[in-house]
Amino acid sequence: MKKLQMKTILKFAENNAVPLLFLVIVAFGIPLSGFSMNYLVQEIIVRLSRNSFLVLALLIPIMAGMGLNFGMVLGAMGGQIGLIFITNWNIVGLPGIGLAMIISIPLSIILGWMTGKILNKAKGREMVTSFILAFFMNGVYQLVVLYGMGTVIPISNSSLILSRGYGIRNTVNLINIRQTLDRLIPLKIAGIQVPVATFIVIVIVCVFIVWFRKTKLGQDMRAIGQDMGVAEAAGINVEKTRIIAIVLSTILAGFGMILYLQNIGTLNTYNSHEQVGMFSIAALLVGGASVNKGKISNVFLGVILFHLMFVISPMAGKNLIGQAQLGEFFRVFVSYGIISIALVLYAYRKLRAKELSGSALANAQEEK
Amino acid sequence: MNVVRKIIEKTGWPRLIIGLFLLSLFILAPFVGVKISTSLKDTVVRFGMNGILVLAMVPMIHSGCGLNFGLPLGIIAGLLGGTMAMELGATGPISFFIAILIATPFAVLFGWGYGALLNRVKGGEMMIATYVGFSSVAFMCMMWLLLPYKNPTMVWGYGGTGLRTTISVEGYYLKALSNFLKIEIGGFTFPTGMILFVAFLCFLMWLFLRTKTGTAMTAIGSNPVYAKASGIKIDRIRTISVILSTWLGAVGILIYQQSFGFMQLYMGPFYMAFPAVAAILIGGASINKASILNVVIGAFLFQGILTMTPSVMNSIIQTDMSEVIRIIVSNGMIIYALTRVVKGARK
Amino acid sequence: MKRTLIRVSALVLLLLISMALYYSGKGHTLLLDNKNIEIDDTSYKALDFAEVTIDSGEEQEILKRDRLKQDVSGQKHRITVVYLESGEEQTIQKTFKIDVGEPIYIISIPALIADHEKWIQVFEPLN
Amino acid sequence: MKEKAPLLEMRNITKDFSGNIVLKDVSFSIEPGEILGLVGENGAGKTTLMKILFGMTVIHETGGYGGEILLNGKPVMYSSPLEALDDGIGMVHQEFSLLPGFTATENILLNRESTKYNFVTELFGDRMRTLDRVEMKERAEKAIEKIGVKLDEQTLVSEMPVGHKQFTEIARELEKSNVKLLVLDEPTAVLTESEAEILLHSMRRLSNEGIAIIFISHRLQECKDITDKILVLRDGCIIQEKATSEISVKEIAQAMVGREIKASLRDEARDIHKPLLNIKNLWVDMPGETVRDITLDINEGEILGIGGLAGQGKLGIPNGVMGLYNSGGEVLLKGEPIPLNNPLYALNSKMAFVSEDRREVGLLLDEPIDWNIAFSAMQVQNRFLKPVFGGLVKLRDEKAMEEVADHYIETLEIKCMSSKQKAKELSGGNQQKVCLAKAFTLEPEVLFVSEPTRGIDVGAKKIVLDTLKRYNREKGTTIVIVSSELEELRSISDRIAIVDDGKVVGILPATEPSTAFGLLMLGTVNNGEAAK
Repeated sequence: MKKLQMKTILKFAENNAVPLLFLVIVAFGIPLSGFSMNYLVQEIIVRLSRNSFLVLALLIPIMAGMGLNFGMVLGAMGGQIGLIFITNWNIVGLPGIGLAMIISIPLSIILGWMTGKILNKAKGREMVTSFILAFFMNGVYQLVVLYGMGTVIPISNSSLILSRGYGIRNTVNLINIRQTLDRLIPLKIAGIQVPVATFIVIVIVCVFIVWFRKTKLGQDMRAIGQDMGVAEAAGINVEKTRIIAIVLSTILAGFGMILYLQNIGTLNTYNSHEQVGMFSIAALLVGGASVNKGKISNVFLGVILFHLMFVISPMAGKNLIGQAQLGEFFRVFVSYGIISIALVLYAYRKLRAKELSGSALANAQEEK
Repeated sequence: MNVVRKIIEKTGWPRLIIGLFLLSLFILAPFVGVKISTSLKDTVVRFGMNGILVLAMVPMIHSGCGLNFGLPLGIIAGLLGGTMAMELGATGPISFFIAILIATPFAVLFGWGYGALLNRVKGGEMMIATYVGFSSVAFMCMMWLLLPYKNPTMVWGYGGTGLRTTISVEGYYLKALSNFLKIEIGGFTFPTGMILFVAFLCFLMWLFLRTKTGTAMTAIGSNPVYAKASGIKIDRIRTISVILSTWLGAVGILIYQQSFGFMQLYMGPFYMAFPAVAAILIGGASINKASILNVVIGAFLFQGILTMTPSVMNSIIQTDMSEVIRIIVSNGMIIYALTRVVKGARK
Repeated sequence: MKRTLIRVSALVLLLLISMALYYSGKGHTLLLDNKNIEIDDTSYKALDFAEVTIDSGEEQEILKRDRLKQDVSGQKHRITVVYLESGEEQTIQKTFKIDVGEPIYIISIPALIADHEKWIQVFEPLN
Repeated sequence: MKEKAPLLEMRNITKDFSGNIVLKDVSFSIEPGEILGLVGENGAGKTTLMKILFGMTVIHETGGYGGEILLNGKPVMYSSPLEALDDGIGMVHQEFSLLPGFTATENILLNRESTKYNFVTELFGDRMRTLDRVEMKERAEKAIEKIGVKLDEQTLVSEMPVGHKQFTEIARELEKSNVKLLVLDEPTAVLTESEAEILLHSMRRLSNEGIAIIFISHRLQECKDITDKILVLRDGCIIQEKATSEISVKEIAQAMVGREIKASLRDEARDIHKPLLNIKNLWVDMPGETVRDITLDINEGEILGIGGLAGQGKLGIPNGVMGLYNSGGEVLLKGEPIPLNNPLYALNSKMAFVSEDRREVGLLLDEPIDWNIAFSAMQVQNRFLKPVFGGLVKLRDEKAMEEVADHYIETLEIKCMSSKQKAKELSGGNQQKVCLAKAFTLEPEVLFVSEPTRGIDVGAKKIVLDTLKRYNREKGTTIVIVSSELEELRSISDRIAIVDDGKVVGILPATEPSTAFGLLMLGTVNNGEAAK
């Protein structure tokens, strides 16, 4: 009986190794950093509201067996372009956020469709392709924003334009929509600000994803995720479904980016989107998801653990070695390291599963 | 008509477009007042600087490990070699060879571990290579801060600990190769030594690919099952290819530094794999086939674009669009290669 | 057929919503002036003191020769001015519409109280 | 309208793959509720016939077929299996096409789920309908009930025993509302005896309900037990079409292997007794060709044929001995143990192997012919290398490679432009010759040849077999040849071992009549004496 318990505990630990490891890091880091509990709770709530939506955008391609969507950066670009437009037009408050989202939809659909098409040509190499695609589109984005805006695309708001007369400035002040959603329904519990409205939006997305899994389309995606060949034989249009999965993810990423930036309040025109993909993926993986498995609970657990680590590591580094920079490097290292580990584990298990089938036969022979 | 189509198919549209683009830059250059001779000279220098980093792609492509996005690992070995050579007090051109000597064991060690990892993740090498590169760079960021370097030219002035982000190699191996047998033509120095060294390493690689081991490597990239059936220990050969690639990365960055004049630590090596990958693809390589010729052509074309675009574009539209063009050209080329269906090779 | 109709109307609805968002979210700046002013040869004297409220915002005090800046969004607004006239507190309230294409308007409180029709004007920056 | 048209009729079906005729004038019909047994050796054309019926893309890509298919008297021609499904023709494949992470219900109703309306469908189409789990459960239960088995419809496929997977797959076909004809491809091959019993039982039930079944099986006893009519295919022709009641198992077996070659074509039987290679209790984990327990002695200088039906493990033997698939057991060469799972050791011991999988294992498709021929010898025996720089390094000797390639191009009549032509540009027969040349270059003492004539034309077949024989006679090389074509084995081998279910079931001299081999192959000797 006891042995059995031991076994289940071990199994649990094995299956949740990454979140547990992070729990340990965080548990050691919190006292080292010297932050107060109040401060940390506030930070976590802010970061949950800021990042969860972006991370949620990753779930659908995972469901469709396309791995981690490094191409979500494209959606972020779409969202940013929406924000640039509303800032240019001086649309303020909630209508501004709403309009930016609406503008981002067609952009995301085009970008997502393109990504889907390309990924269909690179089956089995989706991740590295979407990863490079993000870089490639970053060039196109720069072409549009840095050279197209103010020349081909009219921008009337001179405060957006670089002094040379065209191109968007490196930072765009989003004062017009800054935290308007977060502060829509003010709530303060024990001195901690809770952005209720943002959380409502996040809950709506969660409900959408849960509902979506129950639709025919969601079922088809799950089928494709398991075996493209079988799904194809059953008459499911695999390529189209995969494109839809990426388009949905891109749209959600665009929305997520808008929510993220309305909380931050400034848009780094040429940098904001770059890191978003990596941090979102790292957060999801920290939450215990893997390349082919992702749940909503992974998202929230991941955001909490990953960002706790993020908040405390500079101070912990400073208090430990006297160098805050070390902590900063540490968190960069952890972000990349965690993705590496997840990718390695996934590829390794896939390879192992193939080889394991042999051992059954050997056992059968030995029993004779 | 058919011949034209066949040539286009064989070359591939992106390669063709890039080629035509470069050609048009050369044609346009005189009209907008850009001297072709200067650009060519710049191209030669940059070719020499980057050639070995591109060459580093070859062994892993041959052994079927795909494009070495994990090149930063090799670069780190080179940086360790360079910094340690300086720390040990080696000065002058000889310090270049000492740096290579010190970098070698690191490159072998890193390459061995990296190769062992890649052997366990067959089929997913490229993505993992990318992230191995990224995380090792991030890890070394911490190490550069912590390692007990003492040489005042390298260490932050105020703290006394931790290396600077940019370290000048002046007085050490600056132009160690470039100045060897250099030829001065009208204010421009042709870096004979560097080009010779690059050519020498290319020749060694050419020789290596013709040895028994090199042949086995090519066979693995072409068809690993065939290779296995012919009694080849695939994992071993793959590891050798990764070690070679890593070592070439280490040497490559040292050559780069001796010409450039500075050593860039911390996030410096982060994106260094991408231009090298793009260059060899532009040169005509695919994910599992590459030749020395691909390296030479690719490095030349790619560096040509990098030198020509800023000057020519700047003269035409008074804007420096080179950065954007570089991003689009290099990553576009990589995507193209990734989406090509590799026939007759591994699934 | 029915489906196409629904889809088209959904698209139209989306467009309408974006337009509504555009109009209602469009930001404008109102400059509230309490200065002596001369419009069409009639001069209006600045008030010593007034309290101004735009829509349901906060009450703002405005002294003589003051200019306040107020950001609003949307085109329909209400202005409430409370002032003293011969020792008695008077309240005057007006609703007004502004043009979506104009970013800045200037409101003259003396003219407003005098009920001159040009109490609100497009602000033309001096060049 | 003189009589009612049969449910399905295939008339004068003819098919060739680039000149290689695989089906010749095949006609048959099936009535509603009838069970038709389709038997034949591997390569007899059963699979191709079914592929034609379902309109698989591979048929269209290779130039279509001759003849016509009539369903209920109306000619039909399907461009994809999905169209056939729409007409009520279902197929259960040998390999499972099930999703492991889905429950039985989800698999049974894959892409035919019950759904409920919601408003979102108006905007984004019918795929936004939500699944109706309750109705799906009912439908799945009903389908399972039809077969008459106990199967929990909520179990994940990955957690099911093999038999249940098979039932799930059949249930999926049955669930299609209009299913009239069911094709079962070796459905009992993976089942235990009791499971097979249940399946046969449910097949009868289905036939009583008016569903016609085409039953493809190698278990002749089962065919005899269950079918109404038996169709024997051989070399693309129908050899026999008889009501089951009028034919015995032995007759079926005879019809399948049939064809007796003229004794004059065969050499005198040789008497060779000196053992060279001993295989003891070998198991090999080769997917689809599992070897369970093989003990076999191979004599020096003989040609040993290994025959058996596909999937029984005959291919696994050379692949296991040569270390290509994970294996265990004992292999002794001249009394010396050969470690398994070590291709290099096997090659060093002067053993060579020509794989049945030319494209995946046998060739470097992207490399020239001379590479393909010389590569193994270079790696294993350090040949084709020349020292340069005074012996400092050894490089490929391109000239020597070319010479050896030219030699084999001449002797084996490899049709190519030069020794520098890439292997992928050659035809199948010439590729096979390159594979043989590669093995010959190694100068082996024991040569394993696996399916040397598969997919190549008659002329090349003859050259390949003649070359092997000549090699054996001239150099005394021991050759182990594995093939599904019994007659080919009989024409070249001294002895033939028959493999069934991963075990050797008998070794006979090649001069024995082919029926003896046929019965061994079909496993009737062990469990079907009753047939006599």
